[in-house]
Amino acid sequence: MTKALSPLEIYRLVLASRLSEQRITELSKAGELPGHHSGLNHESVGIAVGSSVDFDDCVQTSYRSGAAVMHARGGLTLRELILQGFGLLPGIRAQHPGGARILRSTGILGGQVPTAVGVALSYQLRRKPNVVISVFGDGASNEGAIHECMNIAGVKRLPLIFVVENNGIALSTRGSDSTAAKTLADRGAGYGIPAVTVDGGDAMATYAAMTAAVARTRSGGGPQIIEMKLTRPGEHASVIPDVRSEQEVSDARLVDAVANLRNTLINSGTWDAESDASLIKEFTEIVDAAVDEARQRKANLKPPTDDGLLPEAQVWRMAHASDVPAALQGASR
Amino acid sequence: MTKALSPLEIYRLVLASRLSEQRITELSKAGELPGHHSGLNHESVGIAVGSSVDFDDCVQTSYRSGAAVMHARGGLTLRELILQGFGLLPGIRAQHPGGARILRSTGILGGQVPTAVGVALSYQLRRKPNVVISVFGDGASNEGAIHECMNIAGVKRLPLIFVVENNGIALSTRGSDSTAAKTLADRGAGYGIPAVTVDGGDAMATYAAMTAAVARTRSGGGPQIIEMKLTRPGEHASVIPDVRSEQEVSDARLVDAVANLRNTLINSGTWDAESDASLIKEFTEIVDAAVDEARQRKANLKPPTDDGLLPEAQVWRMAHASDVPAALQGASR
Amino acid sequence: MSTKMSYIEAIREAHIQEMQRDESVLLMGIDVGPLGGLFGATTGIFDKFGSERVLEFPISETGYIGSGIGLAIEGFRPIIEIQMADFVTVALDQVMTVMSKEYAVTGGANRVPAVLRLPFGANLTGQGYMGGAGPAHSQSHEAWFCHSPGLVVVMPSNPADALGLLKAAVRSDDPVVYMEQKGMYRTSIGDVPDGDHVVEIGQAAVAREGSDITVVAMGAMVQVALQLADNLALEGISVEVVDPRTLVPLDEETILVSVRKTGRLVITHEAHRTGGFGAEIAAVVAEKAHGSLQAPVKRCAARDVAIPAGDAALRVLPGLGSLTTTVREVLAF
Amino acid sequence: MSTKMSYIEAIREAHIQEMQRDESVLLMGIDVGPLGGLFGATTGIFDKFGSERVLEFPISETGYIGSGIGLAIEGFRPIIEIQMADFVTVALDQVMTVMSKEYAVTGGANRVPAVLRLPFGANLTGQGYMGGAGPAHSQSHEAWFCHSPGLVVVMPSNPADALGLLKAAVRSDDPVVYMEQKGMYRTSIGDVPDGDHVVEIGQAAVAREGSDITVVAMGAMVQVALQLADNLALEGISVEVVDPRTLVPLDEETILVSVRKTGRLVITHEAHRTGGFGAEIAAVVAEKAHGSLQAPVKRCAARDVAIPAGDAALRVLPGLGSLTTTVREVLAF
Repeated sequence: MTKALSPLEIYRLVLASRLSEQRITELSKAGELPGHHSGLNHESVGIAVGSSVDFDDCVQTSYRSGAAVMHARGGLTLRELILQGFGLLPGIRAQHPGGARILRSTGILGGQVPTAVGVALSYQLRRKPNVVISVFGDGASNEGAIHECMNIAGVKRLPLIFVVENNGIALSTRGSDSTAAKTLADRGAGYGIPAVTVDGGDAMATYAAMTAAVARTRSGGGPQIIEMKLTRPGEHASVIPDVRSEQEVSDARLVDAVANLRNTLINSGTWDAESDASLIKEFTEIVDAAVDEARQRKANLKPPTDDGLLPEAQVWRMAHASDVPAALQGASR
Repeated sequence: MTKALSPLEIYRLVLASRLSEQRITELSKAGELPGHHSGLNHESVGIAVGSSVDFDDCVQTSYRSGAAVMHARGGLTLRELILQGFGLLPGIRAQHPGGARILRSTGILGGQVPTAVGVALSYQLRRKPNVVISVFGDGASNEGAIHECMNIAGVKRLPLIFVVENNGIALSTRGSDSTAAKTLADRGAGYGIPAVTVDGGDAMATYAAMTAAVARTRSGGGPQIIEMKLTRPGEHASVIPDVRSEQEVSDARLVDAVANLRNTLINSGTWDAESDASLIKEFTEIVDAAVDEARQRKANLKPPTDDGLLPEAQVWRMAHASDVPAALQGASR
Repeated sequence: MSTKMSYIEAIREAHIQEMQRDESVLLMGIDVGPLGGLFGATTGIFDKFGSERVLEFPISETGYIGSGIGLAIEGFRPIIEIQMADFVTVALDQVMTVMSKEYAVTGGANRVPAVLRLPFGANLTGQGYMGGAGPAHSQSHEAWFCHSPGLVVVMPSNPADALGLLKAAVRSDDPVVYMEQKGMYRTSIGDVPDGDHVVEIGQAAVAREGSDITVVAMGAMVQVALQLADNLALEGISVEVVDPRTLVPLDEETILVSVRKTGRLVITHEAHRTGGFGAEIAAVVAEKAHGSLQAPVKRCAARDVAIPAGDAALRVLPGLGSLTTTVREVLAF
Repeated sequence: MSTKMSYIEAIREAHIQEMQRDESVLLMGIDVGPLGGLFGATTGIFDKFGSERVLEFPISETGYIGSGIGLAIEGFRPIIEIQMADFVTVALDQVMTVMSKEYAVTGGANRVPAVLRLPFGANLTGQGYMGGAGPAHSQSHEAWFCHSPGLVVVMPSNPADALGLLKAAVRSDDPVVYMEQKGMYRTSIGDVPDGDHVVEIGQAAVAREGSDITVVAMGAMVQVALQLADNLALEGISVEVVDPRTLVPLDEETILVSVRKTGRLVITHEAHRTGGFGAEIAAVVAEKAHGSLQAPVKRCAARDVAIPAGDAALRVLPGLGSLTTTVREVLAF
């Protein structure tokens, strides 16, 4: 059982996520890093998900909150978040390799979710007291794959929690142009799954909702849908222009779970501006050092030069778990 | 505008559909006709749909209620229903050719529905005062394609009515093993679409629901979902065994829209047993004669003998609307 | 020692043997429970192994194929039955993006030891349901899977191989697309070795030795090629029939040895000609046996048009007539 | 008279010309409105033609491709943009079962004059986003469509053909899969004829005349082949480069004329080798130019493994190095 985190602990996690995302986003916009789907303002989801699960649970991450999930779970330190942003760690940015405990997204929206259903089914068949959490966006939720998965989870009462990270816009398509549903939680009844909508601007609310949901599902309560409403303060990805009006973007920026929690903590006397400044300084130094480290390591990488001349047997080994078939052994190309 | 039909007129339609379906089902079970997905007990859906639309509206039929739809619309007489059952008319059984006003199903559940969305969109773009009705089963409703279609119809407010023919079982899979939703109408809220559940055992109720729905959608009310609850009195198709218990099957047979309407008419004094017997005799004679005609015509058909030797140019013409490309002209195979 | 059984009985027997041998082997699909599958391939399996080894799903191919991937990642070995190969088109993302790439993309962290059973093709005798099932129930699209790296693709042409290849597929650590020719289910009957008969993946069979011409035949066309060989033997023409059995990885050597011996090659499969796997075989031979070819390589395959319903299918599918013509053309060169 | 433009500008210009010429031409897709598409291929189209000619959809590829089919049946000529070719895998049923077969299955009653635009491939220079987009954002699976009768498949390799083939595709009464190589969007710049420049479907181009060896190159490999021809010319070797431009229906004659002249053939494409369309071309040549071949036919293509993310893609994709090696091998034979 994960231990309950205090508001200050949650704050440290969302703040660290914020600072790493901010830096990666800036470097991507500056062209030093490739296109990045920024997780800014999505930290409250990733931290809530990552800090409400046990080691043997499974989380399927999305491209925005994935880094925060891994940070909260202790899978990646702040330094490693930066290295991962540079593609130097196996992780979300490097095509998500890793064990089953973190499931990759495939790059095709919704297509990853059926795998999570299967993992949840494996827990059910083996009577393991674990849960699977699949995180995806409001955009993905309109894919048919999600419908099939929610329906299967409902009818089989799987230990699976769907977290819909609803930031109100999919690339350039606003939520109001994507669905006429009042909330995405309204989809739950169609699958016989309890569903709620939570304010993603309140990191303690997302954390409370996730820990309660995990407890309920872990104790045999079946699947759930948690819609987290938040906003996207910038463009879809750093290489793609934002079509929203200035007003829309500035409205989006007002919803800031990190600032909200900071204010709550300071107003309640648990925290003060001085401590905050020193924590930000501490984290920023880690980020700065990690960026320096990453730049050095990247400079030392050699680009590939073999230009498509891999032998068949090596290609087979890259693609298959089974032994190289006799016919390919010794074949050059 | 279609004229309103009296209960007796509805009765004549469901009765004729019943008698033709009964005969086709028997002939298929006896092996004279190929496997048939019987429309028995589904007449109330097809007749309601077919008799509530105008000529320029579009209906996408399902494999069970399709024949009844065409009968109610005047597209096929009782004689023609039998000929179609023998594969002698272009129609549902002969891979559904025909104009756009009746849209085929593709043979892959749910995959036909996006086409109906497109037709509805064409009506909207052209400001035509027409509606599209897409009929599919409870089984198909769990396919992702249906989710996407309902959501698109909702957000674009298309003139499209989804009729879910819910007979409680998909091949051998019972509704309770297919979804945990209480009703399939519960899916409407997830798409912002009004949805109702109607008793398919009551042919006047299905007719009333469909005519009301068509009127609402035609006058700009947007899409709707109508779930028609009915039962399947026999196996999924005549070549496939039924896995249900005797009790389940006899329960299913109790829900009989034709018998229910007959009793209502007789009890209300609108109709009597003698007239009923004579109507059944009249229809049965038409069916008998049509079966004789079909058998004769079938006997005179020649089987193909050319064994895969069609020339390329002919194959191209079978598959493409465009002219045969120069490269294929004159090519033998 | 061997036992006579039909193609479909051999498939069923392979399930039983492997599910008894290894309790991580599961059967998944639609109607695979008490009914034993749409075609009865798994009749009795549910009674023998129960609902924790035989998992039934609603009609949601994306959802349940993907569930199989998740189960496989977690160490199960699911056999995933698709009702007809044609229906996998609604779920190809799961096969092409997830199943095929999971091993490579996770850098070997996740294996997907799943089998995807695809009942494909028509009954080339033109008899019965499978001879007239129309464009969306008769297809042979193995070539799509052969062009999706990461998948193994096998296609048994007789009961012994049906059993032995399915057993090998279950034991493979890579995902295997198992193409079972549904037209042969009850028409192909033969001796199946008793005991643990495993046909190694990647090994072609010389179905009949000969010296004048090589016919590489796939699936149901193997039987047709053997018939052709019998017929031509009466004229003193010696036909060698090679059955690849595994398409990916292809046993090129067995094909090349045969072509180097006979100097002439015809390739035949039930799939459409353009872009069919016959093209790959022709390309391999054109590269690696160039010096041995005494005549053009010809293909005998389905015409490039949707398979018509009913007997008209014979106008576009390959058969003994068209194969004989093609072989004579190559012999006459 | 001509105008210099990039590949992506030529695609945009073709939209404008055709949408101005014929008001039944629509643009459909995700983010094709104010944003102008994920890659900006349709920037400005929405401003020019408005929301009744440019239809935006939620992320539901099955739903909106199918909507395009319905619109096409009703007489519109939709250009359906998919954000990346890889994403069409979630909607292949619409392409393979509905779009391709509608004409044949309805006996010619329904035509589907739709264009499916698929941005495919990687940036073979290895530079920028499209050089490192990973396994689900870099694929080239034109071969799947070439093996689905009823579809026309085109692949332009330069701006003039990009414009001319898109205009021809819009005017085709058959569905056209338009494979646009997204790595060339901004790197391929060339002269595009002014006026109504239509490149007829089914006509290959001899991109460079030569006499010692034929290289049939597709998409981005055409440019690589021309570079190779320049390089080898310095050694006195004369390379002919043939660009099929249309894959289905293939202009066999232009290829055969070239091979009969040079006696040697290398085929190159960015798609994976096994089962790629290069196999079909090799098979056609092995059948129809057997007597002219003085050397084995070789293919230079992507290795059969998921395309790695980042620079590692160059380890498996074809390029100038591997093409040069392959051509020298065939010349040395």
